[in-house]
Amino acid sequence: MTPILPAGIRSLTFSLDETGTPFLILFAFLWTISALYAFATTPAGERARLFAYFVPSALGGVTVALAGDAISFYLCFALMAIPAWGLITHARTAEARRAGTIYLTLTAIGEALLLAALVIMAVEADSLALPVLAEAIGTSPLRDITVALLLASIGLKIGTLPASGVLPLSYTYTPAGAASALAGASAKVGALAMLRLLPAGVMPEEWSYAVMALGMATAFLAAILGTLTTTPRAVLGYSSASQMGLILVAAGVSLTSAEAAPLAYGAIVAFSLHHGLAKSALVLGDDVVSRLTGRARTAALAALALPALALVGAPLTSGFVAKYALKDAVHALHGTVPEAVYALLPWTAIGTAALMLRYFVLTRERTAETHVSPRVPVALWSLVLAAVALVVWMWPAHWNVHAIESALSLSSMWTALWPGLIAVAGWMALRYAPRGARRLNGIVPPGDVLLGLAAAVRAADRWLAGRSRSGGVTARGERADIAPALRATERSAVAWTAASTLFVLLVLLLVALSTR
Amino acid sequence: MTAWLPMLIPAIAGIATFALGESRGRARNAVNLTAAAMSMALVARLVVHAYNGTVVASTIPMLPGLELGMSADLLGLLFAAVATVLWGVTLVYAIGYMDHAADRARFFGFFALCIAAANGVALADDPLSLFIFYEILSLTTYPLVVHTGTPEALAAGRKYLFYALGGGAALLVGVAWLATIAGQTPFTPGGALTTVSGRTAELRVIFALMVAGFGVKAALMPLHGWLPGAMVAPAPVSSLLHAVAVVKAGVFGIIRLVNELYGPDLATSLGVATPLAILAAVSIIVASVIALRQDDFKRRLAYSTIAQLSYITLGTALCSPLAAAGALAHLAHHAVMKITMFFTAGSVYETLHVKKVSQMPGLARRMPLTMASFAVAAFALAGIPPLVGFASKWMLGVGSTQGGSVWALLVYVSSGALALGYMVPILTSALREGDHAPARGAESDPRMLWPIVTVGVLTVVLGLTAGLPGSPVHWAMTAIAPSFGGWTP
Amino acid sequence: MNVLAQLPGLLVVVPLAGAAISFVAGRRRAPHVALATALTVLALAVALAVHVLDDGPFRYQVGGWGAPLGIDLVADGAAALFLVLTAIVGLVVTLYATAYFRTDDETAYGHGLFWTLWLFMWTSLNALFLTGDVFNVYVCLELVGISAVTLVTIGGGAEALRAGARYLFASMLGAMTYLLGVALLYAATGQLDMDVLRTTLVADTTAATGLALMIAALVLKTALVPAHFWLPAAHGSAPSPVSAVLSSLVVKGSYFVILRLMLDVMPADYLPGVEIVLGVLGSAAIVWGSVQALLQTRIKQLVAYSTVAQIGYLFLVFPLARHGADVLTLALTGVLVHALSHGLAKAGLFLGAGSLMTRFGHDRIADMGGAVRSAPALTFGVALAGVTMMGLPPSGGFGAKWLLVSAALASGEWWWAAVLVTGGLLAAAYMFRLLSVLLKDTPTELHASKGDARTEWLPLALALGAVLLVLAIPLVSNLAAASNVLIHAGVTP
Amino acid sequence: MSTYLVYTAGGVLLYALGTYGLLAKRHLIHKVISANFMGSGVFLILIGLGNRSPEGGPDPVPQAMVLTGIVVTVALTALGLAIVKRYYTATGLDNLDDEPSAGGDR
Repeated sequence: MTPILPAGIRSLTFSLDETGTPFLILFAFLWTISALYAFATTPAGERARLFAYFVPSALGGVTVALAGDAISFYLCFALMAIPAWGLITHARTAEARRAGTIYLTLTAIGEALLLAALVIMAVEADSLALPVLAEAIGTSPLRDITVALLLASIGLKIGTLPASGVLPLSYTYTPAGAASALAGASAKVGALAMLRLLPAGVMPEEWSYAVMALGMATAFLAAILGTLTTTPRAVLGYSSASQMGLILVAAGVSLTSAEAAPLAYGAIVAFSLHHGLAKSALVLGDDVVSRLTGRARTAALAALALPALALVGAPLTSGFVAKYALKDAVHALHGTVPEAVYALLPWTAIGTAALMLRYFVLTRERTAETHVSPRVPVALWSLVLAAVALVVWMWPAHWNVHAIESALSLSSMWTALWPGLIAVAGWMALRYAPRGARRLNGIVPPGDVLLGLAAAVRAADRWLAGRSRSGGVTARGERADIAPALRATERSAVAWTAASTLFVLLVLLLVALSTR
Repeated sequence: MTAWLPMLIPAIAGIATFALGESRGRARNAVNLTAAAMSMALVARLVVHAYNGTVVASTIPMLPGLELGMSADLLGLLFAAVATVLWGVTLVYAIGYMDHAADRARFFGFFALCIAAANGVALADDPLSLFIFYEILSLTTYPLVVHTGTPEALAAGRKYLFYALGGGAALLVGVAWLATIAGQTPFTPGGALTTVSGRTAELRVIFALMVAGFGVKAALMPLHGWLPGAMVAPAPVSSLLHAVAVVKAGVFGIIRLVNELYGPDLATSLGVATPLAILAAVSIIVASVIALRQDDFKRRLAYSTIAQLSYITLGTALCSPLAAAGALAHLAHHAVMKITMFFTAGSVYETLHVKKVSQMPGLARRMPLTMASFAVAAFALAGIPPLVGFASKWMLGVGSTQGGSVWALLVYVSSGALALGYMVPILTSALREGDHAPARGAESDPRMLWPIVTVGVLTVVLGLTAGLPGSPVHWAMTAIAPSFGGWTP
Repeated sequence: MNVLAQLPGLLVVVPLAGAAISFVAGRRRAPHVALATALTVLALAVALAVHVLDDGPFRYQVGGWGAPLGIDLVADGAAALFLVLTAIVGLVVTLYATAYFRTDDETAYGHGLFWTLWLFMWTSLNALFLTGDVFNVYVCLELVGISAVTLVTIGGGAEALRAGARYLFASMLGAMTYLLGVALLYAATGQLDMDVLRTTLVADTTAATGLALMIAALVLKTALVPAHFWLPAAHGSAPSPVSAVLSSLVVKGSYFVILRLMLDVMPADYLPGVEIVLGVLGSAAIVWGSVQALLQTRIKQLVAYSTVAQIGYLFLVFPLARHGADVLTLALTGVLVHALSHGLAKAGLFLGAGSLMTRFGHDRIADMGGAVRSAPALTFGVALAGVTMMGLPPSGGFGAKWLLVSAALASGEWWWAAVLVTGGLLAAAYMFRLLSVLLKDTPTELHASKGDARTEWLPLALALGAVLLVLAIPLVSNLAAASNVLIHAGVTP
Repeated sequence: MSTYLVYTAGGVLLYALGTYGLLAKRHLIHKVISANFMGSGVFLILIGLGNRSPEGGPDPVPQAMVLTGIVVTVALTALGLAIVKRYYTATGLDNLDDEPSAGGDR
């Protein structure tokens, strides 16, 4: 029997490998912190409701790093993603429900695409083991469709254009604790999927270029959308989408070049770790700030600078190392597109910096809610901040030591700094901007085109419903009743004279036939 | 003789139920439950025989040159086992559900006759015998559909009957035509028409006629119109219609037709398999999309059934061994999942008079065990591992890919996404705050609750144990293998 | 003297004697006489069937004269089948009538005559099935006709009288046409005995015209569309036991003569095109009768139009018979099974309709809701009879439909199969129009009347018989093989 | 031979007249009489047949048929008249009243 037949529970295998380890650490850390945070900040009456979804989601979110075969991976992916609906809709507001619906729809599509890809890979590899899958698909005639399915699935997970709204939607209405896990860990499963499933160095260059271009476009456009959105959480969501665009660039690199793949993988891991922690810290920070008053609030706002700077990629932060690793990876490719991407990469930091400024402003404006003791939240937040500060120095050396070394060079520090400075300058300049420009503030609701799409679907549904109703009425009205005509025909046919004449005609017919 | 018993035992129980009359409820329940237990034991014995390679069979002369035959092969036994086991579960449920209803003798009598006919369909050894039991099934189901006697039920019954009889007419012509050109053609794994395989034009028309016949019960679009309407029947009947006997008789007919009458090779070379596959694929997608838009709980489930049945048809029509086995396994798996759902629908209606998804808020707290079972079944239906639906969906997907039909795989996964789309809103609606206060005592009649929990647990257990010898997955592969020339997975 | 050889004579003499005795026995004892006669005739008919199965067809010379001067009776498989059918239906109808025509009901006009007339009609029917002489057919047909018309009017209502008058005039028209045909045939051939005609018939315009006239007349008696005009009124307004007999047996009598003339007496293509006309008219009957049945609002009219439709099936054998012995065997067996199953089911249906009308006190279908509650066995009987009408398995109707469809497909003329299938669906349509009302959940108080058990269960018994007939198809097939039609066509069983 | 033809022609004429009457005459007694016309027509033909072959004696069979036929026709006529009378008593009508134009059909 081939190993790809369904074998129920026996087909699930879990193991820890080199790729999984950093993710396991990241996921376990973030889900634990956010669980504690959520427990502390959720009113006792609502805890059961929240954790009914939180626990399975966390279980899936952590074990996905351990999944050793296609089915376990799919299971963990689903286990994390589907219950997250309950976290997003926890607030029970109409917006939260709508966000949940859109999220779940996209999740369902993403799961379907992933399953399709996994099935093809399993068939081509005649195995379920993850390490074998990516290798086997590289030489399969179904390679292109499989990679397309994978990219689409991962793209939905990490909020690539045009689904850039999915991350803001899933953070905005979620309680802070849960949101930090979603922000920090959930999208990183997409990064893990890139490492586990995408074949390295087998695709034509055009594929790679298209993916890289898409990644860059996401990075820039999400930043622009984010600066125009409404809440700090939404800003963070778009920031995540933007950063995930950069991860996609790294994935694009690995697709076509086997030599650059280790560099790209290093960049993906680095980005995941760095971004996961920093984003988690920012999400929690927003909530922590709102719980504080006075001097503590000011201190907290100041502390927000650490993860913010890390995201921008300021020197000596984790973001700096991650970005450097990415640059290295892109640099390993030659051609117009990689070179253009390479040139554009620093410019993405301007967008990130602008987002961080926007986030900072919005967070500062938040009104304080002081009814819960902030002690536990602050303590947990501090832990995450500490991790943000330290993680870069626990870098697994064999990935890309060059990145760490270059973090200490002055020239590269300048490269990292100027985009941030431009953003600050731009922000300052904005004060003197015409009123019309300022009105753009907050015109992008979290979810952007997805909201429009959802509205369109609802409208189509209403239209269909209306049409089928009116259609039914006309159909009934127009049905002609032939019964009276049939009855009348029979009545005249059985009337004596007509009927007996018919019979005589029948007789004549038979006689005529027989005497031919 | 033994081969006739799975059909005869329920038939006798049905007649006995009529004879006992309305007033002797205890005796009626005892007769039916005993018959169910006996049938289960008998089917189990036959399964053991069949696994060991002994197929119990028997024939009696019927029409000139044609015999009525029953044969307890693994393929048929799978369907018979589904019908028999779920009959037992449904009986308990129905006894609870129909506790205060009128005309129970009629209800349980026809119920047993339905199962008898389903078992007849399952074990029928040739097209004629299958056709006969198929038509009996149509007839014995009709009184159940119109059981309540309301104008709505009668209208639905009329619709059901016209679809069923129309399909039966097509099937009759197909079977008779085949008999005139090929004589007695007992089902043979891999195909029974080798002697007449040259008459391609006729064989194509016959195939189309038979598909039209089976397609009605299999609710293959556009022959599905009766199914949503038939939802007016009492819940145990809906369960029977949708999960156990009736619709499965249709897809089972298609399985027999493709694998054991024409055979995958002939069906492929005649070019009849692909159109069937496309029809099924369209049904899957269209029915799933329609299901998204239904507020009526049972109607939504009905459209889901239409989609899921076409899973089986599609898997069979792909003529790829693993897909065919997956289709057969899905026949059993879908039965377990869908019966959980219809039990739930019946239970919430009978307990709280909830009929629509939009009336469900608060239900999760009012009937937690029921809704939890439903949730498990719903996720199983959407194909979440390691639940039961995933196993067959995986097989179907892998089989499609192996057969070179990646498009079918995409249809399957899209339908999985759509299944989440129409199932989850039921759960989310039930999870909302709402009018239904938590129950003080039991959440519903225990005779309804425990069957639900049992089948709910079964969706998990069968999923976890998928692939073990005796599980539907293993069983289906063993039963399908001979049709593909001794293919081993 | 061999008793078995006397069976054809006995089958005519015994019911005739019964009729005479019942007339003098008086209204109270007449039912007992009729029952005793019915049982005896059944035994005789079964014995004849067994005898024919064992030894094949045989002739019986009435009075020992022999053809051409005397009148011969011919007992073959097909005749035996019709005789047994008549005996079974006859027995059940007699039993039913003992409840229906209650002896203490002194006001009912003419009820006392029922037994005599009915046994007399039975006599004529048996003679019709057995006779081997075309002129004797005329006599038997008229005897059947006279008793049938009288039985239709036995209730004495205006509607029944009108229907009876129409029936009588139609009967006269048919009789005279038939007689003219016989005259022409005799003018051309000088023969009246079917067996002699079979061997001596040569192409001849006068003979052909005569046969065409005879067949047309028989078509009228069988009420094939468009000559069905007298049937719905007559069968619909007669007392229910009479309707049952008329619909299930009487039309088969004239049909059996057509069958013998077309397939046995005449060489193939003797009347070219006539078999096609009969097939087309049969198809038209199936469709038109069913459609009209669907439109009826009164129960017995519905059942009567159903007969118009079901008669159509019987005529499909003629076009199919041109396609060789195999197809002929299938088709002939098919129509014989159909005649049997329709005979049983239609009698059951008419008796059931009668019981429903007695219980409800009216005949409007729309107001018969809730019958399933108060008379479940009766409703079930009607439903089962419906099943066999529709030709659904497992029922005799299914066997017939299967055989005819197979014959049509084997002949290559698949359109007859399409007609058959359409007919089944239309039958389903009109039967379920009735059933859906009976199954409706409307609480009703039905009239309780004496003889309820008999009037409730006997329709079910007949319907069950029609259903179980499917198991007897091998037997019917053997009887068909022992029929003169197939033996003379050279089919070896 | 010519005698036979005369009989036959007369018989056919009578038969046709009778057929017309049975079909077209509305009064029921007319119909009964018309049917008798038809019968007489056939009997005439049959009687003619009996004298067809001059070399042999008269053929007894047609005569037997005519006799039987007359008996049957008399019986039918009697029954017809009885029914017409009862129909008239019950409804006051002397025709079938079933033409759609008359509107009396049920």
